[in-house]
Amino acid sequence: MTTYTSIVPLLAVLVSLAAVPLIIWSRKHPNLRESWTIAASLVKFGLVLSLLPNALLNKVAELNIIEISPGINLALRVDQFGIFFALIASGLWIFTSFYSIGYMRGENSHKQTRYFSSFAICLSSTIGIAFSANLLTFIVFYEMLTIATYPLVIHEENEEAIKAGRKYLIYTLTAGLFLIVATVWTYGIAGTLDFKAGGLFSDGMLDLPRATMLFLLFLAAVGVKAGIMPFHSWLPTAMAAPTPVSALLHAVAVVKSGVFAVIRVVGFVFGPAMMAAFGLDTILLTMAGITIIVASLIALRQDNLKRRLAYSTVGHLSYIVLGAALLTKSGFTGGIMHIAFHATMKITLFFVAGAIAVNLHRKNISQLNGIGRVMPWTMGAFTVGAIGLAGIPPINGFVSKWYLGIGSIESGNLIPLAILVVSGLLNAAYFFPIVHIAFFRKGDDGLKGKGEASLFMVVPIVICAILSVLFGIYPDLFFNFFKLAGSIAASIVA
Amino acid sequence: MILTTNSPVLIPLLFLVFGLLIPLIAWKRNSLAWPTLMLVSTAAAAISIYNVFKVLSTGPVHYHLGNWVPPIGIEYVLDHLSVFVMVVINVVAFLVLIHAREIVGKEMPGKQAPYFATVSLMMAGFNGIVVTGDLFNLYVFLEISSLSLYGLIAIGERKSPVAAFRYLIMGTVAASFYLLGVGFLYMTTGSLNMADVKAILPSIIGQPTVLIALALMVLGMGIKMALFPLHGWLPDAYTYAPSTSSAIIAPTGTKVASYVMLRVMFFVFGVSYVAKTLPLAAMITWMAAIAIIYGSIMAIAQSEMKRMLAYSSVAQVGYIALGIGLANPFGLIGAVLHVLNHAVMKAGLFLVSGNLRFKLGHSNIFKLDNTVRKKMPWTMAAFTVGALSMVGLPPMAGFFSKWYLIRGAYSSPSWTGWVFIGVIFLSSLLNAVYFFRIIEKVYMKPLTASKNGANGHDHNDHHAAGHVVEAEVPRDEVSGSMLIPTLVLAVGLIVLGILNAFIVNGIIKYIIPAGM
Amino acid sequence: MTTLEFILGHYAYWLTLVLMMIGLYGMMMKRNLVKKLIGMTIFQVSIIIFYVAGAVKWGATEPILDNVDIEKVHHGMTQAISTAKYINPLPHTLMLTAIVVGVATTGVAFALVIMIYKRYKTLDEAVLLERMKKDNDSDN
Amino acid sequence: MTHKEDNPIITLVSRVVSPFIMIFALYVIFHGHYSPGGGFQGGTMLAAAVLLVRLGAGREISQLQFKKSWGMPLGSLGVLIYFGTGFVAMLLGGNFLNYEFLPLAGAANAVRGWGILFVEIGVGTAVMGILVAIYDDLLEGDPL
Repeated sequence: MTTYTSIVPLLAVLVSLAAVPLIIWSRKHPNLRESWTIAASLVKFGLVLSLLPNALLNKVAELNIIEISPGINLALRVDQFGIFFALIASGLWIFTSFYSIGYMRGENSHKQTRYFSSFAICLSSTIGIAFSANLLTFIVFYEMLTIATYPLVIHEENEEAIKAGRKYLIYTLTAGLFLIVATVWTYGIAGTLDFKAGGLFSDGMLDLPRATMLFLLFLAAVGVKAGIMPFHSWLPTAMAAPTPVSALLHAVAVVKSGVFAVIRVVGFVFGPAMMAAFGLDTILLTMAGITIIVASLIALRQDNLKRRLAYSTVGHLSYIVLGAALLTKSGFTGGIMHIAFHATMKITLFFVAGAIAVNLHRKNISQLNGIGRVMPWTMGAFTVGAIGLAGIPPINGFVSKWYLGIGSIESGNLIPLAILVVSGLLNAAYFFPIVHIAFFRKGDDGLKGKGEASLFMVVPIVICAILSVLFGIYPDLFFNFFKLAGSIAASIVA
Repeated sequence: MILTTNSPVLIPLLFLVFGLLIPLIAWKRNSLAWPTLMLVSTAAAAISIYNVFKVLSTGPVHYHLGNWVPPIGIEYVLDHLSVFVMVVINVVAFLVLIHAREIVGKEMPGKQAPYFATVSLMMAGFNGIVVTGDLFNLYVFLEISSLSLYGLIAIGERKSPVAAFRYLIMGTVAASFYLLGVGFLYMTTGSLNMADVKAILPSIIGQPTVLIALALMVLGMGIKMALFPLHGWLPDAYTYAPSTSSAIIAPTGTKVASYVMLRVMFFVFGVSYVAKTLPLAAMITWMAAIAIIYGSIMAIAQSEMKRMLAYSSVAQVGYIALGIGLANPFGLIGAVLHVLNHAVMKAGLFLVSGNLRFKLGHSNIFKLDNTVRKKMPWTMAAFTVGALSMVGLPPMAGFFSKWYLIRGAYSSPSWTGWVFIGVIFLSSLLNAVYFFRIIEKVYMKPLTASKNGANGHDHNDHHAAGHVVEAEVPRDEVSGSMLIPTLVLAVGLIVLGILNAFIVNGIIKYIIPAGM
Repeated sequence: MTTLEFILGHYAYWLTLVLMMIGLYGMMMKRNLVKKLIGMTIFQVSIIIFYVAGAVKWGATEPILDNVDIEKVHHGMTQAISTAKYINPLPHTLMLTAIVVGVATTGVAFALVIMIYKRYKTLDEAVLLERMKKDNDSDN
Repeated sequence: MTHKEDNPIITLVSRVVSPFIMIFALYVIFHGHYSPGGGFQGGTMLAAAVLLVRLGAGREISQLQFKKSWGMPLGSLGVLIYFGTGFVAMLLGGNFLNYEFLPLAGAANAVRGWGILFVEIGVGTAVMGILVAIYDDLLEGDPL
């Protein structure tokens, strides 16, 4: 592994931040305003992509921005895991931007300027999280993400949204404080905060009670955004937000930052060796397993489409956590790949839910009879996502699940494998009925004369669905996700 | 040359002299008072910045008044701590005073000359306290500043004289305790010079007189800095004072008192005596912990923004006291950095409340709604930045105070450190409650109006309701002279946050006394 | 030194302490604002007396060199001057300042009291609080 | 102040005594730099002289002796004399209040003596002005 200094990571973080003043400045001209968003998203993706070749060669771009506390730098470091996450976030932002424009205009929503600015800040923070070189930098961007997401959650400004916003803040601010305390403690013990594949603690630094307490602190800190039970309950409530926000929250930025953080903590702070030595993997495994099963069961009972998707998200996030908790190479590979693949699938589903809401003003599953005939492309994409989340080939969800299964076998513990199988069935149980009623039941009169939603929305939906299929057939397509994930896993476990 | 050699003495002198000249200059024309004071304040800010560089390049500067050599003569000392506090109070006061012209003209027309003269005297007192190296001289400046403070508070609302009277009683008791402490110290050491006393003390440290002196001085300063449970005077005083008074007293007054406490404890009596021989430092940390929680809870219960900020000050002073009481390097860095950060935050927030009062005629939280944001978008943006900083979110300045304080608490040897971490934790959440309460009100449409939309399932209905609420409200922002200081302070919070390591490495590191 | 000697030897300080307590009592317990002020002044004065009592030196005089000592200064024998002859002037000058501060404080305090009286027509704390509360009610 | 008739004895005595108090006060001030006395004490006595007439002759008539509006400016002036002395020393190269640097002829000790005298005069003026001003301001609050 070689390192080199590059300013590109910083530019990648700042580009959407720089778009914020422009967005606010051109608030009177929606077309201009939206073109800033699009431009920023494209530039950002380009910048991240330009870092990819070097990352694949295991060359790490580094940049110390400023010393932010004596001995600790605000530093960016583009390792393979970082670029992996940044690629997904910035790539899907492009789709989300297009989709948002369609959605917000379709809804004739208020305060779009605030919406798009917060959105841009969110993405800056997410890329910052991806590229953070140490825990303090990570905290800075993590908290920025918390605050930038708040205006999005409360966007509707009705009672439900405000309550959701409060709940969101209580959960995430508390988590942020846990993270600060855990970081101080880590610094006190290890004397460094730099992420290091395989763990930053040396042997003999930790003992059982301290390791357990510290891990629980970290878990409470990152578990909130990762939606691990019992820290998950803000997530379904945050469904009060507009659908693109839900897509962003659930598929791209926020929760993925959470699971990203979990893997950072497991693989880069504690390291598999420490995790195993103090039995921390068991804690994580238990929580992830319970979350997967319970969330799937709750999802079965939801009639509101977005809420069902939300609980599905909670479950699938724990797939990733589970992968990390297995502490094996395949486990990590599967978990990390699932970050990407779940994102493409879930964003498809949320976009579909949004398209239905904007186009037909329907939010409940019981109202969806026959809509497959009205919106064939949309519901076709939904079907692809649903199949993928259930883990059926050739959609990409199968690939990540396959590796999670192998990881489970590698670890010699078959309970996770059983959980995966059961959860796959439950996924099928809560998604397939939707597909069924959409295509095979007769629609009511309200559907007459309705067609697909605007192209701004349909095109991103279809592209996301196609991506899910393509990644399922050939995971290394375009971005070498498979290779990256394998390489990251190898660096952690080695 | 004259300016450079005499720079330690210039700031308090300029303020003092112009405090007396302003009534003469503005005898016939009230409007002359503000420009005169601005002139002095600009000079003071510039000199204080110059002093920082002077101390950083040549080390502490000792200035002998009248060329009398200490310990006989009075000595003014510029060291890292004193220049730091001086820069904080002078620059913040400079910004608040820019803001003051219009609002003072509106709140007390015709009284500008006495008002600004009193402000000048108060600043003279504060600067004198910070720069002097003589214990009794400090008392004199303390009283100069206090007397001006009483006046500045009493000129406010109808109830303000009562608040000022209470403060006067408390403040006089505080100063008297301090004086008594100095008396005991003088009788045992025979000296009033801080450095001299510090040199003499180790030989007589066991005497009960020394203990009494320390206790009395700390008690006096505890009252002055409004450390729980001695904070009783503060909420009323800040609430009923005129907007400018609150905005200038809140960031400077309690900070200077904290400075004195820090100075007396660590630089006169010494770290080992205060923190190891006696349980004094530990006691202060516990009082601070209670102050933090109590202040935050009381702040939530307030409906008036200024009163809320006042209780929040009680909590924030607790942070400073906590850092002092921890008596370890990180705690001290946290405390000193928080002196700066809190000064900037509180000045900014009080300016916001001043702007609200200027335009709306009130700053009652329950009467705020989203028209305020449309009228005054920049003011509310500044408020939001200040609030985020108070809650302690990175990269705002407030986060880093907490960061160092938590590190300080972590490095404290006993289990109590974890209690203090818990206290900081809890108070951050409480801060979030009382600040986001306002942000919610200001940035969202009133809930009652949107209820129709939330309950009715029909989507179009919802939007109809939404549009009715969003009637056009004309922009009614305060003028540039009030807005710019507010925004500078808000932006300052972000800059200070990002540059905190620069500040810590550049100056605060040198403050940490020997033996810590 | 026996306890009795200690107590008797410091009688000035005990009296100061008593005075201080009287002052504190006045400040805390009296309902009338002016009486509170009187208490405050007594408190301040007790500290002044404390300083002055500490500076007492029997058989000494004001610290201005007498002719004998001036001769010594002229001959460069400053070390030979006996300090026992002269009182330490410092506590007195300090207290002069403290007195001035006290006067100023009292002046400000009376100004405040007058303002309060003009606005609320009372100096009795209980009545004052009641009237202030009434103010609050009329505000809302 | 329930009845307002003038009492000739009080008026006369206060008027007669006042100048003598002033003379003595000036003596105290001007002696302050080399014997017990000084600005504070002298200033207080000057103020006492004025206040005696204020009390004896009532506030209207006593304006003839010392106008109400003089108090504050006189106070400011006194302090400015004090600081002016210090500043002059400072401008001429010494530390603040280092009288040796005052632009006066004579030996260093003598110049120091003069410097202290200026300061005492300043202090005396200030104390007198402020004390009278405090009295007048408080009287203004009298509902009479």
